[in-house]
Amino acid sequence: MRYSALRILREGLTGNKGWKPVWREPDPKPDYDVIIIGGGGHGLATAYYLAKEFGVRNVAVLEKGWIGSGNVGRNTTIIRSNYMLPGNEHFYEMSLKLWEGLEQDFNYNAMVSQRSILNLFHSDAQRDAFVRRGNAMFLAGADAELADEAQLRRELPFLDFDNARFPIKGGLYQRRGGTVRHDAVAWGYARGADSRGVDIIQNCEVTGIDVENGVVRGVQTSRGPIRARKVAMCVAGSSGRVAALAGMRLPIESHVLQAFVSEGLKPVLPGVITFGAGHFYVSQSDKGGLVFGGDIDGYNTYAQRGNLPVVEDVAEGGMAIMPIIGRARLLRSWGGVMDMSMDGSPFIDKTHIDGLYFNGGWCYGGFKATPASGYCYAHLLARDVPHPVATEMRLDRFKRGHLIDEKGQGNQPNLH
Amino acid sequence: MIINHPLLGPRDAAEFVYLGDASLIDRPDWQDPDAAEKFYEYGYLRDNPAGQHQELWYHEQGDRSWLVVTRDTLSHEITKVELARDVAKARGRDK
Amino acid sequence: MADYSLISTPPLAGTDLRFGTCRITAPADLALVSLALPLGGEDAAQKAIAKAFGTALPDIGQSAAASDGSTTLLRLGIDQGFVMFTHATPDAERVVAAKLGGAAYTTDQTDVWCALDVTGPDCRRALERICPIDLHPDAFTIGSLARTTMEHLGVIVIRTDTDSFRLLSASSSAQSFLHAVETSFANVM
Amino acid sequence: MSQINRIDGGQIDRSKLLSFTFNGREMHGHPGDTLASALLANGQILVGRSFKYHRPRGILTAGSEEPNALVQLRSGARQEPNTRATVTELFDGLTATSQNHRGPLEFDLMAVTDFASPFLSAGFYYKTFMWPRAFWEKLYEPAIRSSAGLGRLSMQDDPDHYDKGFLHCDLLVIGAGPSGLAAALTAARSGARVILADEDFTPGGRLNSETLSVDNMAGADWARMAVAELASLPNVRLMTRTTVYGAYDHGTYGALERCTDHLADSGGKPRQVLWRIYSKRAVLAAGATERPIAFGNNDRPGVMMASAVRTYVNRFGVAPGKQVAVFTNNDDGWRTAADLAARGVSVVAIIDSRDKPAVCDVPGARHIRGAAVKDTVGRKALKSVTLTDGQVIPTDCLAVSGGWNPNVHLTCHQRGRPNWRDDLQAFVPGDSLPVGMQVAGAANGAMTLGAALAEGHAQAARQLDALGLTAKGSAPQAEDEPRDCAGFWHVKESAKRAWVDLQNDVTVKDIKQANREGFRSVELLKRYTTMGMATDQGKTSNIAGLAILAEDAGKPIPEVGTTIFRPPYTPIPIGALAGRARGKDFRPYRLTPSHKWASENGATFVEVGNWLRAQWYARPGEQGWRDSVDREALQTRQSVGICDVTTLGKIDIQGRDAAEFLNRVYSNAFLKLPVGKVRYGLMLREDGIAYDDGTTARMSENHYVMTTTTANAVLVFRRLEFARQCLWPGLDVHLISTTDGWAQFAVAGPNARNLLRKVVDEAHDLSNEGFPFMACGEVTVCGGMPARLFRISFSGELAYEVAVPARYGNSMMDVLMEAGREFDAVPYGTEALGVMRIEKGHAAGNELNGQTTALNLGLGGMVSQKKDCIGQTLSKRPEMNRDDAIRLVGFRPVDRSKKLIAGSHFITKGDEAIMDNDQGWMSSVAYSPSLGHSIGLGFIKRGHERMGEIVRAMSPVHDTEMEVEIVSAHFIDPEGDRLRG
Repeated sequence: MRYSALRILREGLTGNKGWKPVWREPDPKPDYDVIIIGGGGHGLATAYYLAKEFGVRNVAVLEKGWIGSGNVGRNTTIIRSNYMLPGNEHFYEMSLKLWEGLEQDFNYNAMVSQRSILNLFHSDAQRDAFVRRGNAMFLAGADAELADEAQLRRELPFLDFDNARFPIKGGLYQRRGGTVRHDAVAWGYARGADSRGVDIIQNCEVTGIDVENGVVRGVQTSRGPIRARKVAMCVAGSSGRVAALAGMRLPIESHVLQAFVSEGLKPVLPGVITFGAGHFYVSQSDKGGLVFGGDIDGYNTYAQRGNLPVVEDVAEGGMAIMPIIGRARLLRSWGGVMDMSMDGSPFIDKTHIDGLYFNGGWCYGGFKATPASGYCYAHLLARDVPHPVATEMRLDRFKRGHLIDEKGQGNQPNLH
Repeated sequence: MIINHPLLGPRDAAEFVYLGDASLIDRPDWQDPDAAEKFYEYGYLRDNPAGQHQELWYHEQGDRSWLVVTRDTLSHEITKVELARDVAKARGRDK
Repeated sequence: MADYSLISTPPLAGTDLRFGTCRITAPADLALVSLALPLGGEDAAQKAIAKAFGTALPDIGQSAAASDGSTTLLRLGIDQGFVMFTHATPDAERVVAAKLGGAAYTTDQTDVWCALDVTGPDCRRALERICPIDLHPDAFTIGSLARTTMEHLGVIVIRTDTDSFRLLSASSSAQSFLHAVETSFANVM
Repeated sequence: MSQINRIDGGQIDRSKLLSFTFNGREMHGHPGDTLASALLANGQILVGRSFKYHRPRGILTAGSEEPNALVQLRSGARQEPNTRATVTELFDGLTATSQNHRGPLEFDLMAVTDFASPFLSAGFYYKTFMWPRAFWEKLYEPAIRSSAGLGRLSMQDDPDHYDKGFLHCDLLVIGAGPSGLAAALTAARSGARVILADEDFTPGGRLNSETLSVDNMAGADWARMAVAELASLPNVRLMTRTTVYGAYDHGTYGALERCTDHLADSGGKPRQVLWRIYSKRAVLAAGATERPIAFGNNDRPGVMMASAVRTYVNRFGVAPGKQVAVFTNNDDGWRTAADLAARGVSVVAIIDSRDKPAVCDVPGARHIRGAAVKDTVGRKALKSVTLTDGQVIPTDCLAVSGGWNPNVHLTCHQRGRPNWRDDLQAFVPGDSLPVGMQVAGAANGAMTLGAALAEGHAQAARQLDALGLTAKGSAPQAEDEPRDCAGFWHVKESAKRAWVDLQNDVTVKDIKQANREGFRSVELLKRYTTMGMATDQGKTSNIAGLAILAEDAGKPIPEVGTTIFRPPYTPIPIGALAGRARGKDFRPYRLTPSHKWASENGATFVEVGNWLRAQWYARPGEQGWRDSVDREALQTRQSVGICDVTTLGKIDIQGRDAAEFLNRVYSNAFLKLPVGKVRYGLMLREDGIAYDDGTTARMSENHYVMTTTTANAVLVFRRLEFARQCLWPGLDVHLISTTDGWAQFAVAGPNARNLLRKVVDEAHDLSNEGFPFMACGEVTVCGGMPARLFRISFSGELAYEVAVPARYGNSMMDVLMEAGREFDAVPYGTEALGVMRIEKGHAAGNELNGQTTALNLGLGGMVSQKKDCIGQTLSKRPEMNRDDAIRLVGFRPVDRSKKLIAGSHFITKGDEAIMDNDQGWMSSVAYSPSLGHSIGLGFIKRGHERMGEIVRAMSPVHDTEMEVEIVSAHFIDPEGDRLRG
């Protein structure tokens, strides 16, 4: 069923009774060409691109709960490609370009809204680092704009310019950055994959990975065994648990990132704003809620919840940068489990087991990567070679000493 | 979270700084023939269990002791708190 | 050589604030010297300390007055304590080192810290606004101490009497520290 | 008398009249009123508009679960959007306005959306607004955004201030209703330290709204007595206006106390206090929330919760209607009818969905059995209801009771899931409660007063037992009222839209459509329809919504499950969560010892971490900062300059094994550093990346003083403690920070020795032989003042650092300047310091950025291969030692008049300017007054082999590029003659 204004009109006039399921609810078949473990944004995107771009349609996406129940359903919806290092920037810029055409591509309005992202800086050293970053973005074909304090005063008069502990000296914009209605991304990809023959199987937990003589044969699930030529892990947040089924230790720790939304307000913020001297970033959803967050809690956890110190730290950052939000109320807080990798950058790679693939380590930045991650993972699964923009996202890079460490924090995941 | 410090009693985890898996105590020998591999595993690979986890916390806003905390990463329940120096010594790091 | 002389200007000198029946003052000429117990030499150090001050280095989280009452020993960690006494000249470390004869490592901490004495019946109600430690008299008896954090500042809090506390914090952030303590009293009084 | 709906009775103080305005209309109420009760008293039925369809909305509830009656409270900078009228205490002078409408509340222009509702069904926006692509951001989205949202921020800084605090207790009792009061009394009488917190301004919970008796007294009187007893006990802290909003790990709870919100003026005190409560045990006695029933046009103003109607009548002395009808599926709804009748309010009918006899006798009311309301009439105020059998009943207030949902929220904050109880037709707390928590009363499914009181007592006794205390006293006594309830969620006969989420306009049809489209998990339902995502977090809608989903999907309710309950229980102002940390108080300031001197001598300060440092010292006549900085750098190189360098971290290291320890934490050798000498040291992270650099001085055999960079002082200390305690606990080494203890000054320049000669006491030999480069020692200055002297140089000049106890630091700055007068000594700030270090090619924060190795920095030789040190092994990994690795070198513009830009990227001449050809970047730049042009440090591939090459330095963010020449990073005195002189 193609979605359009006309379709809405027709359905509206007939009591909205003609809408069809957005995806089927098939039972698992005995075997597939590719099994994707994880029905989150990345897994569904992988299935979508496998079917659409690489002609691989005998695919199952196995989801333990409901689709989109992982981090695609609990992030702060930001998209951007303001990275600096070659191993990252091409990839994220490809992702941003895919976002820009996504809705027409999969005929679903995910509300891709390029209302800009701004990273504030507060010292000369931070400015220098942002200039370096902005220039790297340009060299990779992305957009960047350096704004001085005077420009920001004009554009964002509500920031605390005059009484701030760490004065705002300027910022780096990426005007093409912005936000996307996160759940809709999962639904749009699911719909697109399903319509191309992919089986999306919810409430199907993978409990084992079958390996014979170093070759993957399929998976054991809560709905019985399923055979497959290739098995693709795509479970960021639970990577440690799923990889353990194949006996793998990963350069990843699981951490919780809390996120927050305020009550609905009439428009306050034009785009995404990130506070460089505190731990705070914020945007406003189309519904009017201020969506904000900060640092991860910082300790290993698989519990999708955090603790008070970080809640307060984030609010402090918010009040320090924009004291107009003092009387806005926090409505809801939640936590998502992050695959925090050892250099803050992800993995899209084969494993030491033939036919078993790994996609994870997205830290708190996986949402914006969804289209490119799906595309590149599909490329790897279909052709067994990495996509040109994802050649560095290898599991063995630490052994080789090739780090993709944007923040320069080293092998301590909770600092990335 | 509350960490029941073995010397000071219960303290808010906000007083502490977290480092990571207590395997970081087991720094390999630089002269081991497999030193490169062992340091790579030491530095980069983690069990990252969903369950009992031994981990290092530093009481920075307190007595400056490093602790090994045994905590469940699913429930956050803490079952044991030890001084890291005692753990390190017990693991033979007395040199 | 020209005659130059240096004038002492400790950061909180002269502080004397009143909030109802409560008072915030900065003790004058407070000297602090840290003690570190040598590994393997803990017993010898303890003996030397007991001999020098007439009292043993107390348990962690406790303070003890020296036999002559002029000095207080604070036990901050497993191998660390502070000697706190009134002493105007900048040689406190030498004074303590001389008493211990090398049995413990000593470091002058006088200028690392600034101090505030807070007294009065509403002290606890005010400190409740910044101090995460339970200062209930049953939980934090006279002589108890704790090193913790208040308003992003490291602080050592010592109960000196039923309604009296001494607070030590880093000297460089003395003004922010005073502001934090003062605001707490202003907010509850 | 404007309070047309005021009746006798209630807990309001009629002796005082309070004035307030709603949408500019002046009204009156009394102390004890909420804004909602006062609005009702004044006959204001229409109070707001819904989110999506802008439907007229009236007051639904009398508590914090209110979805409809949201107002903008106060005005000016204190304007507070989305404020629930139902929990806003009335004060004299209160102003409130309705929100989310264009034009007057009564004639909202946006109400046209209601007519388009067939086309705005669940998820309609995902299916359209896609063409043409550019229209989304330019047209559709702005339109959606401006009509979305509810209230408005003032866009001014919040003028109020907030505080935080920490509380400790044996037992935290959450909720001061009957079970909470019973629990608190039992615990308090037993000597436990008790905190009793309640969100209301009058403790008592439902006792204040009911006509039930406890211990043979009126319930409200009993509550007052209990509160008085608790207030008299020293071991009890009674906190009203305090919402415990979140249950966190290990017995930690978040609570918000509203201190001055009920006052016209805060009197300068904090508006609210955010408490972190550390409890050994907790009893959750949060009560229950009555739920509506969905039927056609059930959203009209005048349709209210039955319990709320009872509250307004009993507690506030307000009759929400003149001819009230009751629609119920349970016995409790009958009490509303009975109470109203007893107070003389006319009850026209009791419509009970169950076909069972009357629960009690209600004079004047028709009992209509086995029927339901299927539609209502009255756009801005209810006029009549239509029943399933077609009969129309005129009424201006329909009291609806769909049963009660226990407030299980806090039991689920740690991911516990509630259990379904068929007998209650409700979810009750599950088996996995937060550690230390027990639940009592209605929150636990004890739905009658007698049971709630008994359970409050029993749960307190259980917790006391766990605390090692013995419970004293017995449970207060009350009768158990009838409480039968049917599972009846919506009226199937309704053809009209039936609302489930009143604020977000989610109807039964939307839920059915979501199910049809495959959004069958309750979480997907929520996300697709937005049910339960409004400001009330679905307190009145979620359970009904999932029950309807279950019915539509043919599943039992427990199989559908609930969405996740997340903190906060009720919304918390962001200002309160931040507390005092805003503006200048966001983080503490650290001041250098010479701060006062600097501020009196023209310094401009800069934030360096938490430190404020002098950036430069302007002199009269200087046109800009460059004038000052150039002068300071030049004068230092020509004569002598003085800089407060106290901010560098100082760590006192003592112990028999201190040398061995240093040898393991620094990459270069430290075992053989003689006493009286300083050595430059490089520290790596264990992953082989350069971490920090500084100097360490050996003061005596077992005593070292280490300096770190300002930025890393705390981090290096932490890492050293890790090495000491976790890696090598067998070493005798002790660490203590002395950063703040010593005021340390760099005295640099050809006249540095001459200047210091005047300050350092004569006994000390400062000659080049007596105190050579890299010497250190304890000295005295100014006639006996103990000091430390280090002959180290960051500027590349003959230089010393001299340290005195910090309390003498301000005076020391004075003395040094006075002694330097004959040399025209200058104080210099961080800018000149930076200029001089770039001139000397020293790496600083921009180079030690956590991404660079010793090799990259040109310090590869400092990583000893003869010993172990932190980072040694991993620094040898192949890709960190590539031939084409970046190297730190110097740069100068080919056109010397040009200004280099830090952050520029290098492209080899002739190559296309794309990332694949990126050769490196410029890390630091400065104008060198000594050289008369701009200079820079930067990393470029194989830089050390490319001296003299000209490359492009590109800064597209500045829309500029220039040619630069690769040169040695040592711009000045490359041989280092000056610093050894």
